[in-house]
Amino acid sequence: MSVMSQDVKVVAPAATTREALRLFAERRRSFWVVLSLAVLFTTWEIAGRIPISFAFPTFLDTLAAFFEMVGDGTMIRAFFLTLQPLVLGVAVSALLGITLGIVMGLSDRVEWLLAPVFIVLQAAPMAALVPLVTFVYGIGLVAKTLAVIMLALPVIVLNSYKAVRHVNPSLVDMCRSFQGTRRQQIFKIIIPDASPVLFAGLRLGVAAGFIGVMLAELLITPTGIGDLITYHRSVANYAHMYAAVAAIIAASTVTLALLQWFETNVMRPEKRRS
Amino acid sequence: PMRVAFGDIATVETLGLLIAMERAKEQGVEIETTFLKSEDIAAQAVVSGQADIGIGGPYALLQKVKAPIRIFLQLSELQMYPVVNTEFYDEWADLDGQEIAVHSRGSGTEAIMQMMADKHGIKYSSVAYVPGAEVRTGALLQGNVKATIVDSSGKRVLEAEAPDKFAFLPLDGVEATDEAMFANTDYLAQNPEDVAKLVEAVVTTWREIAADPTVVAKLREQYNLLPDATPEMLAEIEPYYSGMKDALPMNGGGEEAARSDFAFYTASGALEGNPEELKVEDFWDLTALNGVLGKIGTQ
Amino acid sequence: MTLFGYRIPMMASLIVWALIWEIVGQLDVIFLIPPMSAIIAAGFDLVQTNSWQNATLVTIRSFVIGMALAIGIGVPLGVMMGRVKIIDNIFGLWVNIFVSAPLSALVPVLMILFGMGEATIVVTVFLFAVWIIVLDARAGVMQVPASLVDMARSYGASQATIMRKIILVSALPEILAGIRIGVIRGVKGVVIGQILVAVIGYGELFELYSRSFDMERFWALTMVLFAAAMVLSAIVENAEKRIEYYAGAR
Amino acid sequence: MTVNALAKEDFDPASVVTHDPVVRVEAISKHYGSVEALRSIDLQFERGKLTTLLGPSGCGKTTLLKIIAGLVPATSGQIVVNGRAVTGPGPERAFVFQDFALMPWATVLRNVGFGLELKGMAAAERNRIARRYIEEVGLQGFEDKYPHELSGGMRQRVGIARAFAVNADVLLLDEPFSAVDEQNRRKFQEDLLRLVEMERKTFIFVTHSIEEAVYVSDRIVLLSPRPGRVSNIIDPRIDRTANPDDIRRDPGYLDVVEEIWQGLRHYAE
Amino acid sequence: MTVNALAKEDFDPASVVTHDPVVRVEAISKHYGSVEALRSIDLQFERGKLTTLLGPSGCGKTTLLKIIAGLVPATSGQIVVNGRAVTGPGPERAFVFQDFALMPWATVLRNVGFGLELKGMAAAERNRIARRYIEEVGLQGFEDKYPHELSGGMRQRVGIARAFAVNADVLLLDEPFSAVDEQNRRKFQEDLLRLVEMERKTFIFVTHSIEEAVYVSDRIVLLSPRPGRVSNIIDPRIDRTANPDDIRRDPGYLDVVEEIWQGLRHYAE
Ligand SMILES: Nc1ncnc2c1ncn2[C@@H]1O[C@H](COP(=O)(O)OP(=O)(O)OP(=O)(O)O)[C@@H](O)[C@H]1O
Ligand SMILES: Nc1ncnc2c1ncn2[C@@H]1O[C@H](COP(=O)(O)OP(=O)(O)OP(=O)(O)O)[C@@H](O)[C@H]1O
Ligand SMILES: [Mg+2]
Ligand SMILES: [Mg+2]
Repeated sequence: MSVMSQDVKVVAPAATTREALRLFAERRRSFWVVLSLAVLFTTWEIAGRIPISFAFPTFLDTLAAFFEMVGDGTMIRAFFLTLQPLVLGVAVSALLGITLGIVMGLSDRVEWLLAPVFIVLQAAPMAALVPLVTFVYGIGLVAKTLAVIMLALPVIVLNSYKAVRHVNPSLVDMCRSFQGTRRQQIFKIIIPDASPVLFAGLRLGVAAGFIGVMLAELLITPTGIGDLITYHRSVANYAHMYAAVAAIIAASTVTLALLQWFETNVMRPEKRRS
Repeated sequence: PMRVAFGDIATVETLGLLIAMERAKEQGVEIETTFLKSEDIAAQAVVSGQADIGIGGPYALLQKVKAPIRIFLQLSELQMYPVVNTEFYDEWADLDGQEIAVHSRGSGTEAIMQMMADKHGIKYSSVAYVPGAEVRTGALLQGNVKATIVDSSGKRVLEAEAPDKFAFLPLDGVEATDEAMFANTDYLAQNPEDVAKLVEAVVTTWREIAADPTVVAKLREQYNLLPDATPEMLAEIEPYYSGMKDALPMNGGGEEAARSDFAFYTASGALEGNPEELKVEDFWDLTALNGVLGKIGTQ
Repeated sequence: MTLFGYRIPMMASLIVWALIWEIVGQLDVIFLIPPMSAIIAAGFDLVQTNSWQNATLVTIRSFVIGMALAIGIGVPLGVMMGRVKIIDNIFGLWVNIFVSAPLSALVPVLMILFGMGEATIVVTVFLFAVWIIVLDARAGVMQVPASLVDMARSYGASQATIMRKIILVSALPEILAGIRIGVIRGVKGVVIGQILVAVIGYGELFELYSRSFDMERFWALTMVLFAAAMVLSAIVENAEKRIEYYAGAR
Repeated sequence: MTVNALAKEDFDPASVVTHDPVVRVEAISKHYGSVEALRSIDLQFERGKLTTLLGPSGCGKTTLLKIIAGLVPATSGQIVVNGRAVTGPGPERAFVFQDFALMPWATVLRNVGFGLELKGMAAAERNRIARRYIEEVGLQGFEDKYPHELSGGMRQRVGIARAFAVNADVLLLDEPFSAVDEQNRRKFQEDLLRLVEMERKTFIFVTHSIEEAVYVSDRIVLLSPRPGRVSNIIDPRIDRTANPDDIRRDPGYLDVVEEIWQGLRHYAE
Repeated sequence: MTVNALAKEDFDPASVVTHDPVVRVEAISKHYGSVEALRSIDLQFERGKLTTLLGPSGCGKTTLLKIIAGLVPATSGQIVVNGRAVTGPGPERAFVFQDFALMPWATVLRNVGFGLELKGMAAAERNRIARRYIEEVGLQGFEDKYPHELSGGMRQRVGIARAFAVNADVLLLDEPFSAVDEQNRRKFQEDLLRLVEMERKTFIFVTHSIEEAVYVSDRIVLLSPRPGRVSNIIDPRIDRTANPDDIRRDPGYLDVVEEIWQGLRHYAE
């Protein structure tokens, strides 16, 4: 047998540099995050300076407006007001939604009766209905909470329902084969096994809740962040308005990222494939 | 063309203005109208140059915005009626420490309520913002709001639906702009004829309506405005304009209106500074209005 | 559910709900809920009005343009993200933020950038729909079995051929699923845009009817919209099913 | 080493004499909607013996096992266990699942004790028992691990320990080794033989592998393709005292494998 | 029947004489980042012979096969096929995938003709060729079915037909039968032997099953655990003229199986 190629491939230095760059580009996600943020903010700043419109503030103005509002407490108060209906609404949706979803998952009759309603509600543009809430529940916290529930509940119900329907059937069989009662089956097998998906549904519900609370504050009555947006728009403080918009988007992003982190690190859905 | 941004959807209440615009069109002004969700969006449209003329009461904005915007015509005076649910309150003093609802932050409705509170030495626990007089009227009827301020059609609805349930609180000596037309100074300078035709159309129409409120319904048919209006809406026209008669300025507002606005809005907090020191030319552009009044005379 | 041995299709329960609605409406419990029959009658009236037809035209136009943009940009971007790590790194963060961000808060800003008219609505539709399309296209491409790509390579396929004959076809079910969800979100976007921004199209009608307490027409309009959302998603779902049939048990 | 193989045509299930039938399958048929999965199956299973169900894919092995377990109702016929007709799962039968069916959120200890937990046994007592069986299957030291931290083979041992812990008379094993790789499988087969030896229980075992069936079984029931019927019953009678490697090359063993292979070969595509 | 098994320590790959090396693997090493998958592999593969790569999981069998196929670049060393160094996939080599790699959206006919389609062959011509190979693997009548309508075994035959259709010299098969059930697997092994016999091609085959390797191979290359090195080369030299069933019980065959089993056993957990 001829051993004719002991040669290790000689790689040109240029190629190595390029390779190293490529590897860097592929591995360092944070680099790209920072870079794309920088590009965005610079474009924003430049566009604001041209200006493309009198109603378009620069990035730095917006940042200043943000710190001003944080400094004088208006931003914190606004978040306090906005979070009330959001937290309440999500909590109610979670309790009600998970219960309904589980019942739908367990009972064919309830599924038949309720599933189509929630499928329609989830697919439908509920925003159109938000103003109606005012007629019945007025303009206070109840109305806004209701708006949050209208958006968050269908998502949570449908996900919980799916979670229960997708419980590993052989675990259920296992429980039955050890003569587990229906109650034991539900509480010891179905709910624990469904919990990662239940939680994922909850996260989607929170995302929908943020949309709901913003709709409520923009459509029902301006309070909290919605008030900052409308008020500053009405008095032409556009930088403040932008800061408020950016703040609520950032808040929802951070909240959802935390929930996602919790989901992947604590619920560990990937480890559940035994 | 002249791009006009309304701060509201087209309803019976906008009919007068729509008629005036039809007339301006007859005079050869090309007009494009957009109906926006709220006054502040209309104002924003003018600020950012997406509309030429806006409709609303933008005093606060005029003082703050970097773009040069001026009012050139008053469309209506505030004609608002503070109202309370008699189950709970009977007079201004009862509202001390209570919640009220007004149109929006910095709006005329808030200004009125605030001024009356000062006058009667009371303080509200909180002020809720409920845009739309109809919405507040509805909320009153539903019992979701116990004290608020409504417009003339709201007043009529309340009187018709539940005559004994609500009391209108006295309000004296308030005179201020409810709605006005405003535009970018560049636009006003560049299109003086068009603006003049529009101003003339509005002022003459207003005078016609004030003389005979029934004319609105006839003109609606003539110009085929609001073609899909329901019978209930049509029935609203006559009473609404009868009620509006006094709120329609016969002479387009002008300096006089500006002065009372300064007093009113500084008191309400929408404008900053001393009302005496505010300059009319910082807020109003009177060129078109004075030209038109010179032509058709004042009443 | 089965009753007396017959399988009753699930959506049939909506009929039950409609009946309950009718009864509640007839009992005149609350003005918000007029009888279903009155709503349906109002619906027939509604579709004959000029304002409805115009609003529908405007709405459909904004929706179609917005969706076309969302698909035209979203699918290629998603495919690229699935194939090229660097592009994934650049856009991944943004796509993930915006897919679940409260975009309704962004609408006021859009108005400033895109004006008061249709453009803003189109952009709203686009923003509501595009992210999920990108994500699903990306997921579809990422889960193309590596062995299929290897297979094509081993028979000497070029990158372009692999893209055309393997990756796009293989990712088609996910791409369609993304488009289906995108369509649903797009309908939400067109409504939210129209209500929040410029009062045009259905936004104007909603505002008008709810202000004049014309609940029959209000609900008729709502149901038209709901039905449109359901029908659109059913159409895409149907396409999806046919693809899945071929894709079989992947 | 004798092979008791009856030709298909003159095979009569009633003629097979059994000594101590713990489980009797009597005229069991099963339809899934319009699919006929099993057609009148009659079988008896003896205490202390391991019986294997063998047959082509889809012939109804899993279905029969689940009917015996009481997890799936038969369309007609009945199952009698220890003289009593089966109406559902019972404490005298335990099932070992092909996919292990371990609760991913529970430790090995809790998984093994789960059958006892469902019976309402106090924690201390059930942990004691669970530990004993964990040791018996050779997993001591892994009590506090979670299923995802174990290899496929170890997971299946947890499943087996759980089934043993409830001290059932009858153990039903559905392809327990199919998810375990070839080289570990052999080890498992030997473990299984040891367990059959030690505990006087009735094992009913499903597998696809002819060699595995012949190697571990006291009796092999061959099923025909759908609708599943008993097509043959074979008693390998292998001398378990011999060294495993010798068994695998014993001509008798090879003959049985060969015979079954010939019987099944025409079912293969 | 002689077994050419060399003790690990004194094994020298260069000493293995081959007659007509179609494929030469020369000093191939492979690193995946910091993972060393293969360490200086030297091998030669002859025309008309089937060589099996056997070794514990993760030892680099698939990696080596893919390097030969040109699908994965080696870190160092080279592959020479028909005297030419490999730089990428080529028409003289065809790969058969463990998961079949069939396009689920295409019919059997299109799947089989896909290699030809990529070469730009006209539809009529390539369908003609595809039909011929579909027949050869015994799938006539299934031309218009989709993969999901076929069983695992039938799917793999489609994969094999596709590889044959391009008429490559070298066939690379990565655990082609692992997703096929035991009973069909035997048939396949016999089919494979028939194909090796009929077509004068070079087969490089990967499997986990010792029996399968011994049964089908002319030569078995044993790889050590990661980093994969050649730990032994065994030529089973089995008399293929004998009846398959006799082969499986031949003591020579069983000895080789046993020997390999002993060699690999200490790698099992
Ligand atoms: N829940 C079910 N609904 C409908 N048909 C079913 C169901 N379970 C099994 N079947 C059908 O019944 C037949 C027997 O299935 P079963 O799973 O018992 O076979 P098996 O012998 O265990 O097969 P395998 O060897 O593949 O595990 C198959 O044709 C299958 O398609
Ligand atoms: N793309 C890859 N990136 C990083 N490591 C890899 C990659 N592919 C394989 N490896 C590693 O290289 C080693 C050899 O892998 P390979 O798949 O060739 O093994 P194998 O012998 O085919 O294993 P099996 O018998 O399980 O199929 C393994 O340790 C594996 O983890
Ligand atoms: Mg089975
Ligand atoms: Mg491999």
